Amino acid sequence: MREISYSEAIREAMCEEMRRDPTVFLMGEDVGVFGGVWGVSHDMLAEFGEERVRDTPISEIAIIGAGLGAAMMGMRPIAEIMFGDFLMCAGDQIVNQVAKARFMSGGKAQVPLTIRVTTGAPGSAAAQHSQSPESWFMNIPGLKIVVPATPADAKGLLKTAIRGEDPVIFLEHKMLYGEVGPVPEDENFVVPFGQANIIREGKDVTIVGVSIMVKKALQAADVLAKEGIEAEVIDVRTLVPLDRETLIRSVAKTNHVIIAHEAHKRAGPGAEIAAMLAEDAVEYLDGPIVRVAAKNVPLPYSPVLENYVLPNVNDIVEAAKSFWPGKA
Amino acid sequence: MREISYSEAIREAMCEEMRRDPTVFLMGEDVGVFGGVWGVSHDMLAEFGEERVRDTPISEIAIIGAGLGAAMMGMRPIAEIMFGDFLMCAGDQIVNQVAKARFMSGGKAQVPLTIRVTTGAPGSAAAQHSQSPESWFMNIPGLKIVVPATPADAKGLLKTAIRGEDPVIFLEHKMLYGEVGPVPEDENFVVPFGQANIIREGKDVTIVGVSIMVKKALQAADVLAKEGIEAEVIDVRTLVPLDRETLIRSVAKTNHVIIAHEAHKRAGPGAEIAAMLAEDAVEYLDGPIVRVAAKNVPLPYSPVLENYVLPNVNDIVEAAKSFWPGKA
Amino acid sequence: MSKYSQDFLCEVYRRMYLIREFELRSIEERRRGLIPGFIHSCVGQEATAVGACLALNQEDVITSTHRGHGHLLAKGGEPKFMMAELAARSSGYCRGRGGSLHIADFDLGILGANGIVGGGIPAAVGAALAFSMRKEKRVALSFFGDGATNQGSFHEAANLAGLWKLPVVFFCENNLYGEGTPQSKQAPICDLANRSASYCFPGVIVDGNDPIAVYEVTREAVERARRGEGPTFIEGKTYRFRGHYEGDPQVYRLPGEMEEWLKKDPILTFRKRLLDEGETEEAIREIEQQVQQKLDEAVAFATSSPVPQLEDALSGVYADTHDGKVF
Amino acid sequence: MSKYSQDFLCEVYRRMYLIREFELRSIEERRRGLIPGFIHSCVGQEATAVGACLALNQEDVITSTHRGHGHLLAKGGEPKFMMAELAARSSGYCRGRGGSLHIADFDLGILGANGIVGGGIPAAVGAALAFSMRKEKRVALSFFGDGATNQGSFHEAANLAGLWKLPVVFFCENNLYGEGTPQSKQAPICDLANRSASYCFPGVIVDGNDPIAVYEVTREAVERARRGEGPTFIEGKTYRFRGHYEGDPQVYRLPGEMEEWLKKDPILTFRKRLLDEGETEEAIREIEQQVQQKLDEAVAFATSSPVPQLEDALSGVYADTHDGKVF
Ligand SMILES: Cc1ncc(C[n+]2csc(CCOP(=O)(O)OP(=O)(O)O)c2C)c(N)n1
Ligand SMILES: Cc1ncc(C[n+]2csc(CCOP(=O)(O)OP(=O)(O)O)c2C)c(N)n1
Ligand SMILES: [Mg+2]
Ligand SMILES: [Mg+2]
Repeated sequence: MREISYSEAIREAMCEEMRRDPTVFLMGEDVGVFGGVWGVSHDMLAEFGEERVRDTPISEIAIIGAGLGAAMMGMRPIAEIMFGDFLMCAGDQIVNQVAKARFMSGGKAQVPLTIRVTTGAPGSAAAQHSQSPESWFMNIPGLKIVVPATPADAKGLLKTAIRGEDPVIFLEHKMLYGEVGPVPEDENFVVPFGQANIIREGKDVTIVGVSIMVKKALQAADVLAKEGIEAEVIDVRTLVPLDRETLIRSVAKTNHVIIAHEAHKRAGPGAEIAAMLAEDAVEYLDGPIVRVAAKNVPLPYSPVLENYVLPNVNDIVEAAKSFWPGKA
Repeated sequence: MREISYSEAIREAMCEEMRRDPTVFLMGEDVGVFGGVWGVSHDMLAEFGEERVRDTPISEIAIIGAGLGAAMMGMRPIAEIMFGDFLMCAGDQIVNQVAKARFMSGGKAQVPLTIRVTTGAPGSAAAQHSQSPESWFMNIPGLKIVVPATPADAKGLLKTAIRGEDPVIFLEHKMLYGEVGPVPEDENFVVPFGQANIIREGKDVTIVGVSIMVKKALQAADVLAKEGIEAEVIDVRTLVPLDRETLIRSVAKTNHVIIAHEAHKRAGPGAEIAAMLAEDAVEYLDGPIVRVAAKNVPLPYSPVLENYVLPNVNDIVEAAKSFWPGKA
Repeated sequence: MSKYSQDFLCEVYRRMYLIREFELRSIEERRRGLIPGFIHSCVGQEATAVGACLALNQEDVITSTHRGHGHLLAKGGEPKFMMAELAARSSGYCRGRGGSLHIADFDLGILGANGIVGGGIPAAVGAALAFSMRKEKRVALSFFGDGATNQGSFHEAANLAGLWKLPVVFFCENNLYGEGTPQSKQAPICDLANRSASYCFPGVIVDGNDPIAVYEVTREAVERARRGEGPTFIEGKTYRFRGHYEGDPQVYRLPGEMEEWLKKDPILTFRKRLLDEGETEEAIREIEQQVQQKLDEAVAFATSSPVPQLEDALSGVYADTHDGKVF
Repeated sequence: MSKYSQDFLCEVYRRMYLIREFELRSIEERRRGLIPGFIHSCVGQEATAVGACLALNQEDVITSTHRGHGHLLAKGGEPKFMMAELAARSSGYCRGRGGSLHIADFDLGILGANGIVGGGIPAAVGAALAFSMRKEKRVALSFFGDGATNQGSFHEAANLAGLWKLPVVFFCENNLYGEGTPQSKQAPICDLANRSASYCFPGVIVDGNDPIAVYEVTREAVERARRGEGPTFIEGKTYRFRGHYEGDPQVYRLPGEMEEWLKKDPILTFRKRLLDEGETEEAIREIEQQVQQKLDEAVAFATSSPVPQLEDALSGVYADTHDGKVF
């Protein structure tokens, strides 16, 4: 299969959907002339024109709110928020309007709105440009939350988001944009929500990865393999809906689980995953549910400090080894 | 000890602090002439005047942002947000400004800002006026999150918030305002953060309650006692900081734990508590960590539906009994 | 007035009277226990709702507010489905899930009341964007209060609409108060219509108690929007006759203020004008009776409708592609 | 100009030149690897920063933006602590935790740069509220860009300040772009100063490349604020000479635009004026040399300063009452 980058995969999903469906359009800050500050929408303006690739003012409330209104009127907007950190500028629109419109209206409002947003620390971007908002809206019923970790999933999950009838927060990790991998060319290739992906099988410990930490989990699994520990690595892919079955089944097999995400540890996405497992799979556990995550401090600017705060491959390796202290 | 209501206890804390410290003041929508839509600040305008009891426009961003600026300049603002649901209107100010000011400035900014806000479902107020935002900001380092469940704690914790140097989100449950209980008259009575309160001892199961669910946990404990199950009820009091030691010690004794909160189950405050216990106390557990919480749907208007969605005493009782299926 | 047909004028009256009486009925039914939730009644503000909505076509859309009953009825909302919703019945507009703050009827172009001040304004702009992109000649009108103009959502939405010249009408019902705080203590500006200058579209002030005046400025704004010339801000000066919500002690009213405004009661005033225009007392009574009958039916419908099934609470969170069920 | 002393004019030049050279140095040091993070340079916009800050006293405060180096230096920020911060050293203003986007010095009244567009405006209003409540004759000035005026935060903050007549100056640096999007595609209004009418305080437009003109309008605004007459909105029309951030391909510039503006380079223009005013080339060179030396020292200071200790990351999240440590 041909290989393209995560960034190109996202662009491809958008372009294909915009070609097949005239109701799909993209709007956000600098998505047009600039091609997106991350370059994801480069040259889309040329193909689709100003009507469908819309540069907006720096108005997150208006971007999300206009997306909601357009979606309710039958369009399928893709609203880009440049950094996950800025989602909170539109907090009310997301939490009180977008998420609840369908339910409150007795099921009548359709909100096929995809909110594309970047997540994660790109390196020395400091506290307001490095956050991982994966869990910020997990408590809010009505939203779907998607965390692609590979180019193929980025394409397939984004298509599902755009084609679906519900609002989706689609989190693109900045440090994965350059990641290259096989991506189906099939225009109808979609990846359904709610299906975690077992990307490496193992019998000793389950590592549930979120977004970029899937990659680090795989690297950790390589290291662990050399020490005789066979890790099963699962890419959660969507946080809402969460594929409970796959996670539970894996834990039933390995009896040990690590959850790895770049968001802060406290009340990050791993909290819900751990709590779910502690409720539904506790009988399978032979040890603690360990979360490998960013420390509970704002992301520091200094590379040394940032590196210290962010979770890394070695943290996963150490966590896994801690299950078998004798082995160390 | 004389008994007063939760609402009066909060008012008393504000009045006492405003009398002893001229930098303390209250601002928010309708806190003055109206006395607060919940009546909490009744007659404070008369005592303290318009300068210190400030009616604001309906501008949550400005309320929180002005609170931040005033706090950094040496005032101790109490900013009232009428409903927890509206916190998201000021999401950026809370998450990116208030929470991070100290850290980002290298520790220089002081932000003694208390954000008083109501939480919980008051009954048929529907999806935008009934939410429990306890966990919405738990992932954000830099904030303290306080959930008083009794009149005494409401007073003592609010004083700690006002006197402290950090931003605090102080969540007042609407259905507790009328609750009456003993409250110390001592002007210097404060309740420190990070100390959970064991309000009923028991050996069989630990019930960790958040806010109004503490009350329901106590009622459940009474029911359980009749069935021979001795529940230990712990009022968590502050979610950030969380009193891990007290919770772990209790679980070490009872080996069973239920976490009860009114927020939606998914990624509610119980997720973090459960995850913490699954990580640090798993060896003590003789069963699943059960969360009793609101179902993952927006709060419905209909009383029948709302009642079905919200957690109740019986849910706790049933959860506890499920640990001993033989007993049923 | 005489340029309008008697039929039209009667229809204006019919809608205003319907709103007034619907509000009084629902207040009464709330007292009697049929309605469980809060009500923010629009008694006194009927003329803005009716004047504005009469200027719209059915395929045009509105977004509304916490004080939305009037807007919805004026846009064609069925009293019985509204009453059933207020009574939290499964036959209500939102199947009992929404209540007063969230009534919507997409078939009628009612995109929803809203519990968040200013919360519905951006969505109206988004709807207008959809119309504009599809080159449909439809218009979105957003109702909001004076207080809402101090929300960031108003500002960002107005800027976007002005920038993109979208077919949207910003309709501000300035009733002089936001809850218990007078408009003068919420913004330093007295005529909120002037705020439209920040977004380069016209701002118009109108007597919000005169439905015909409201109709005329709104029609002009709607036509402007349909011609692709962009938004208009309309400020209807009006007054609410009851508390912010039912039960509000209203400690904040200025002495004599209410009395002055009661003289301008839109229903009574317009009724008099109708008579002056040659409408007969009997014809008006007939309208009133029809309305009362409709409301009797609405209450009866609500009362006899079933409450929702418990498992109803779990559906409608997501789309049918997932059975609409929670996960 | 001649009404100003030579000393004052030299100080204006010194600060502008310092900013320009600080920016160029930091860009250079970033290329060389001393500085790890992004830089949004204000090259071309020195006159607004200097003119505005010269109108302030030390006890007055500012809030700044992502393009904040100029503001901070103009307000008295020490180049060496700034450079050390950019280099992520523990001797930096924020101990290496903040970087370019978050530099603050509370002693100098610098309440912080900001990574959120419009994010710092409400805090300036809050600072002004504190001054007003304590009856201090201090003023808060908030810098922000043209793009920021489309944020809800600007609107809500301006409304509150106008309502409460707080001693705050809203200083908009209109450099015609927000990232790669021209101002004309962000708002339908050309003169952003006119937006102040929505909040009932004056709006003034000034040549943002003329530090003396900026100084004069700001001084007037500051005096007005000190007299308790409330806010002023100042729009300084200016242009940024470099990319939005270093590395920006700048595909969006209009042909010829840059050339036109380069003719109005605030540094070169003011230098010429200084000479015209009778300042000698040598005296100016002397200033420039002093600045260069200061910057040499700043870079040396930064380079030789230690990077933070790992556990530093865990403190400063909360106050000392909790050891400042995370929990
Ligand atoms: C964001 C937000 N803040 C506060 C409230 C509480 N609230 C409900 S209605 C209202 C007053 C609204 O005033 P206005 O916009 O003038 O409308 P009116 O009630 O006068 O029709 C307030 C403050 C809310 N619902 N949403
Ligand atoms: C709320 C928010 N949205 C988007 C951004 C990304 N961003 C950073 S600077 C910038 C442009 C700001 O334009 P302007 O306010 O005119 O300031 P300038 O860069 O021209 O000085 C944008 C969009 C941000 N930092 N914050
Ligand atoms: Mg009003
Ligand atoms: Mg700009």
